[in-house]
Amino acid sequence: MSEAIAMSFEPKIIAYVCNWCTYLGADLAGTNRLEYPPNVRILRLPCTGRIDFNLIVKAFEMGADAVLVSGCHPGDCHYTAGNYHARRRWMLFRSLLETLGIETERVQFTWISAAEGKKFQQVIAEITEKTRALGPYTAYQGLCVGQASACPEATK
Amino acid sequence: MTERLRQTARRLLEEGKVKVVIGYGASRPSAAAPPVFITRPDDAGKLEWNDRCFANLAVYLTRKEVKALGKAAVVVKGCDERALVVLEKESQVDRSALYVIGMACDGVGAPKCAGCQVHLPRFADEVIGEAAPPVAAEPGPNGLKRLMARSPAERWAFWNTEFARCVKCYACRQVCPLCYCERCIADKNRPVVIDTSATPKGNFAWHITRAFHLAARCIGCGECTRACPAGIPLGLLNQSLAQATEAKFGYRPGMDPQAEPVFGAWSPTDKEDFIR
Amino acid sequence: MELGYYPGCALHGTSNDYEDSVRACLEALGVGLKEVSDWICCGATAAHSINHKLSIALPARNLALAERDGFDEILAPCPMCSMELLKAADLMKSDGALRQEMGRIVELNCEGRTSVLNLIQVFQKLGLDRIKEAVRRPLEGLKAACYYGCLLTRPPETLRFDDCERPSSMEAVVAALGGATVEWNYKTECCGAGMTMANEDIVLDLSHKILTNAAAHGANCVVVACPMCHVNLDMKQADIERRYSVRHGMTIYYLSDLVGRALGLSDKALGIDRHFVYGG
Amino acid sequence: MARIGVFTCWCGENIARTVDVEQVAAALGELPGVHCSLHYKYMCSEPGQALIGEKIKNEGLDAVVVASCSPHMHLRTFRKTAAGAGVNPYRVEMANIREQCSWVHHDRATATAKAIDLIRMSVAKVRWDEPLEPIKVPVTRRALVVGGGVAGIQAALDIADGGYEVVLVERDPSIGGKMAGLSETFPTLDCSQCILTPRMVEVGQHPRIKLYTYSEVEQVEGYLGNFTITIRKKARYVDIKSCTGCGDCWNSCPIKRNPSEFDYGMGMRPAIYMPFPQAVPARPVIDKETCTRLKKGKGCGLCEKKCLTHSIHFDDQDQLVTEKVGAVVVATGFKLYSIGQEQGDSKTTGYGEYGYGKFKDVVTSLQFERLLSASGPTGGRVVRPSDGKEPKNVVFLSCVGSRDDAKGLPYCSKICCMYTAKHAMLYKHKVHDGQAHVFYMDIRAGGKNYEEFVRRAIEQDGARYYRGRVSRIYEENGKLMVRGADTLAGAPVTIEADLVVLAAAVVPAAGVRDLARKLNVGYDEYGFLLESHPKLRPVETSAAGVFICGACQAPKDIPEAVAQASAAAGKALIMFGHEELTREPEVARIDERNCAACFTCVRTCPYHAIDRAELLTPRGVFVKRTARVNPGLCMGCGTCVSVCPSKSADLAGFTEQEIYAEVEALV
Repeated sequence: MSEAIAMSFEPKIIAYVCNWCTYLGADLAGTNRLEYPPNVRILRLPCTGRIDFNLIVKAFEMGADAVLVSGCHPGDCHYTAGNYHARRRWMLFRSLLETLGIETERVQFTWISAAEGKKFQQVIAEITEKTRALGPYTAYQGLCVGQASACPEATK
Repeated sequence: MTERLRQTARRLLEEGKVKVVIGYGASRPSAAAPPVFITRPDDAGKLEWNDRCFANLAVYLTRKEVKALGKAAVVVKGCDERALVVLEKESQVDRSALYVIGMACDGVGAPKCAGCQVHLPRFADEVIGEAAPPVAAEPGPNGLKRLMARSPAERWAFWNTEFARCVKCYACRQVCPLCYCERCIADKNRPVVIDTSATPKGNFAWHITRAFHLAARCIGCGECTRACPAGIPLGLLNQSLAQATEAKFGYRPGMDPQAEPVFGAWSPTDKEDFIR
Repeated sequence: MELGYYPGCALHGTSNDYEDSVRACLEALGVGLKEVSDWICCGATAAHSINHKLSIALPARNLALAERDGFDEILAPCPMCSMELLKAADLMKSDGALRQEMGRIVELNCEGRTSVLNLIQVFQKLGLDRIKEAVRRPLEGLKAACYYGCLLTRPPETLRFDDCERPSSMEAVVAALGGATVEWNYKTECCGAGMTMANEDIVLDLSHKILTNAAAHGANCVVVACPMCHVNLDMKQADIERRYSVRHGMTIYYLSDLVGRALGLSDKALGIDRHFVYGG
Repeated sequence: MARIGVFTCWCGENIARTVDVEQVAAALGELPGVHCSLHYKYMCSEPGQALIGEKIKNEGLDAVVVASCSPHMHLRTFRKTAAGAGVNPYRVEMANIREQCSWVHHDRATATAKAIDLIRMSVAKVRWDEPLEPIKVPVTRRALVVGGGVAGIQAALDIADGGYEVVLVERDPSIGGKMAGLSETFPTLDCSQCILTPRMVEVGQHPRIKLYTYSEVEQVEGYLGNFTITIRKKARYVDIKSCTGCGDCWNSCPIKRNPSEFDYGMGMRPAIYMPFPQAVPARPVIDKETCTRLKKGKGCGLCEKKCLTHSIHFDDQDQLVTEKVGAVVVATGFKLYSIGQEQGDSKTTGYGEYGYGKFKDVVTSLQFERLLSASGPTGGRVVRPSDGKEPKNVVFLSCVGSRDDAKGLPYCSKICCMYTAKHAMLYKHKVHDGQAHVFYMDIRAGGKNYEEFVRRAIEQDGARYYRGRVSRIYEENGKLMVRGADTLAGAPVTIEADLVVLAAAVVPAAGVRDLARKLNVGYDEYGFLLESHPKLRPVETSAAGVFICGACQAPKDIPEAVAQASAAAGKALIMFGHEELTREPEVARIDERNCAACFTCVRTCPYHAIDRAELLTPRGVFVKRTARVNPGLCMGCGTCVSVCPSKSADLAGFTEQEIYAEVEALV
């Protein structure tokens, strides 16, 4: 990854976040005007429990260079146990990704509470720089050249 | 043992205890024994038992057509029986409405018996044959260890070449006793979660989903690997997940009927080091 | 049996009677004491009131010396010394960075493996029934008020010895010697400790209360296991009696004195004759 | 094809300063399905909302995307606006281009590009948003009140006076709780029995209050508006309908010497007893631990012989009764921190050094209340439990267990300073030549007339206050030597006391954690129940339809407990004001034809909202087994959707189709 490309490459990162903690943490970063790189697109879901492993695969299929999955700290879940279920899922899913040779550094899991605006800013800055260093995820995107979209009617 | 199996089958059918006995039939010397569904007592003679009885007959118990035949008896080896334990835990099989004929198995050959842990069925209604001397579970060519020794990029390349041969025939799904969904997620189109075409993208999506749907469930009976016409070592994915499940949750699917399944339950003390 | 021995400044100084008593009674029980070679001051209040690091380095060096001498157990009869040594030992075991730093300062490596015993623990280690058998002159007529003072059982999380509010380990020893003990309320009250020189009035007031309460509960002597308590209760007793115009006449024994007497040793050997209040 | 309207807001210049709103509106206008895309300075203002309404009507829109601030701010507002103009409120989405875009990115070009991306995501989602109708849930207009203390009584009376039936469940043989045991109450010194007993009688006689005493909540099923409560009526061995409360039984009972729970051991009671004279119901109960007949199964039975109305039945058994209610008010109150060594399940080490339990004359504040109380075991005479003499010096210790991180609990129990001052005052009124000594850290007297009350105790009644803690209490020739410090005088102080009263910390009542688990209500590390918002929703909980009031939520005095009780009653009455309750429709649902009935979702659901069910043909013929969501219970977390292998489960508002559309929009 030559230096020049690395500098001009703007990684595309999708963030699946839970509505009650991390989304509010992101809002708090906003109200405190904590600037962070614009490479992340946040997708709001009711709970980390709702974040399905297929969504992570679909994100890479759609050309994401990294995926962030974030929600309430264990014990804080608005629905008592969503994040606990999710944690179990990721513990096993991550070992499947490793077996397949998918770059697990491009999938990041964090807990960010509604009060951690600062942490949200740091996580976004970190994941952007790390992904910029990793470069575009051409390996996975190579699989998907010219494929039909998941929702036929959603013509571009 | 074959003779005793036939007598048992005839007795069960004559006494009307079961409506059908699911067992193995005759086959050419090198071919795998096909499944047979005996409904008349005097057909019991068609049942066979030899070292070509690879198939995991538990897969037929969840099929509508077999259920329509009424109460069934099924011939199981030790490894097949673990599938019954998982199926019962997932409410697919009512153990009280099933007569299990356990066969003392001394192995039907690698790769299926490579890591065999259960030679003698433990929960069968009747066991035919004595406890065979434990087959030396020789570790066999541990593909997974060799695969994991390689670098991620090499592994990625390995699976790219393997999945390139996948034609999406879904044999791996049809032969798996634990894949019993009416309409599989692969057949959904609003939205299309898994691209249906046999392209690299579609194949990766399908095999990731198939492997993860069996996470903490797969009992390692090896049928998927055996059934894949393209010879893709699918079992490696399930094996790596099985190892991870045991390492992280100390759970081995299908071994203990009382143990609580991994997914669906949670614990505040699950240990992990990658979530910051 | 051979035991490492850390006398501390008191036992080689103003309270050498305590050392004689400890050596004599342990010798009679077949326990040899071997001083930790080249031991230094444990720091006591002087150190930990001005510099935390100093108050660890001093005992750490003593522990390192004990380790070098190969003792895995040492007796420190003075409660202040045993408390400082135990505190340092805990820190050496738990705080790696501190261990390295102390190693550099005292130029000796100290892992804090040595366990530090006070006098009562040594008797418990020998076994009270063994001591009971060795008794030749049971202490009839003795009605002792066992006085623990402030440091023998505190701070509880470091000492981990007896119940810091209502201790009873000395009573058990005295009972094994055939003596009687009284239930009284000033077991763990302060005697004025280091104020002996700095502010005598406090010592006189507090020690007076202790002696009064002991007498009120029918004690005919007070038993201690700490050189400083002995100094305040014994040496200062005359001043107390003058100040409060009262007659205490309370004999103050070290626990080792009573053990020695019960084993038949003479008062001279035990250094009892050198006490200020000594009825003979 | 959807007819979508995109409305981009300037938010004054919060958005417009870094996001080119014209370019955004223009770009969005070209998206297929977007029929109108405009921008306006203040979308959430009156004219802004009117603009949306007008565009919906003129352009015939059926879906709306508002690109402005966070949905947590105005999603509800814009959904109401759209609904007003005929668009289903759940086909309204918001793109957060302020907090998550204009406020955090300052480069105009990238901020504008990101804003467009975010709005394209919302448009893709809204295109697939299904119209949803709020879920209607019938309401059983009856309330359950757990706990018959002053808070429970107040809540029950308010709801009953509001015209609805109340089921009041009290664990002890009589209602009245801790307040019934008090002497007089601060700051007005009016006698607690005089102000509480009439309310207790009112509860006993209220036509719409069904009173279950000596009973506990065994099980709770159901959900908001439709709870099924199983109540265990403990065997009382006395038929309270036929019994007249004449007292022949408890006067004749030979087993006299049992420590009375109501008097906290200060007085004794027979095996068959009525807790206190003003009890409601004024009926006795037999204690099966001490009654020889019940212990041995035969013998004695004197009370049965004496009873003219034959109301005593030794063969009485616990009974399980079910009640259907729509709302639950928890008012289980408090108990005192146990000062001795054993601390039950908490990890504190107690206060052995105060000698509580070892010295008879060291008592807790509630025990002292019984000594002060006219209906108490000593008829209101303050005496030493050891020798019955009148104490001339009484020492009161504040903060025993409270505000103590090392050995006790870190929080302040709020009411002890006030009742300690009251104790000192009442003691002086009863023992004129007596002297009260109080050890305190800080006086907390923040209520109405509270500070004046404490000043009176000090200035008029001569209570001596020492600012410091007590280190040890020991007994010396019949006297209790209390050794403490007087930090203001800078000297240690020792008081020869005849009696010592410990103001122990307030902790939740025993068993509240089990009750909380049954009701799906959270609780903190001490067992106090968790309100859903400390300031804005103090009497509501995370479990819809379950309210809390009184000391079960946190230590508080009678005025606050009563005020919270009325607040909780108010919340219940709001619920009962509607025929039906509406719930957010964003709940899960299961395609029952496709469900493989593996029931992993049933195990996963934290709210037990998914049951095992059977799919039947319209004529009731069994087709297959399936999982089924109870829309009343489902809170919409969606965990079931991701654990469902065949994706038969889906979550309205965040369906698979909607979410994948959003991801797709990001190519």
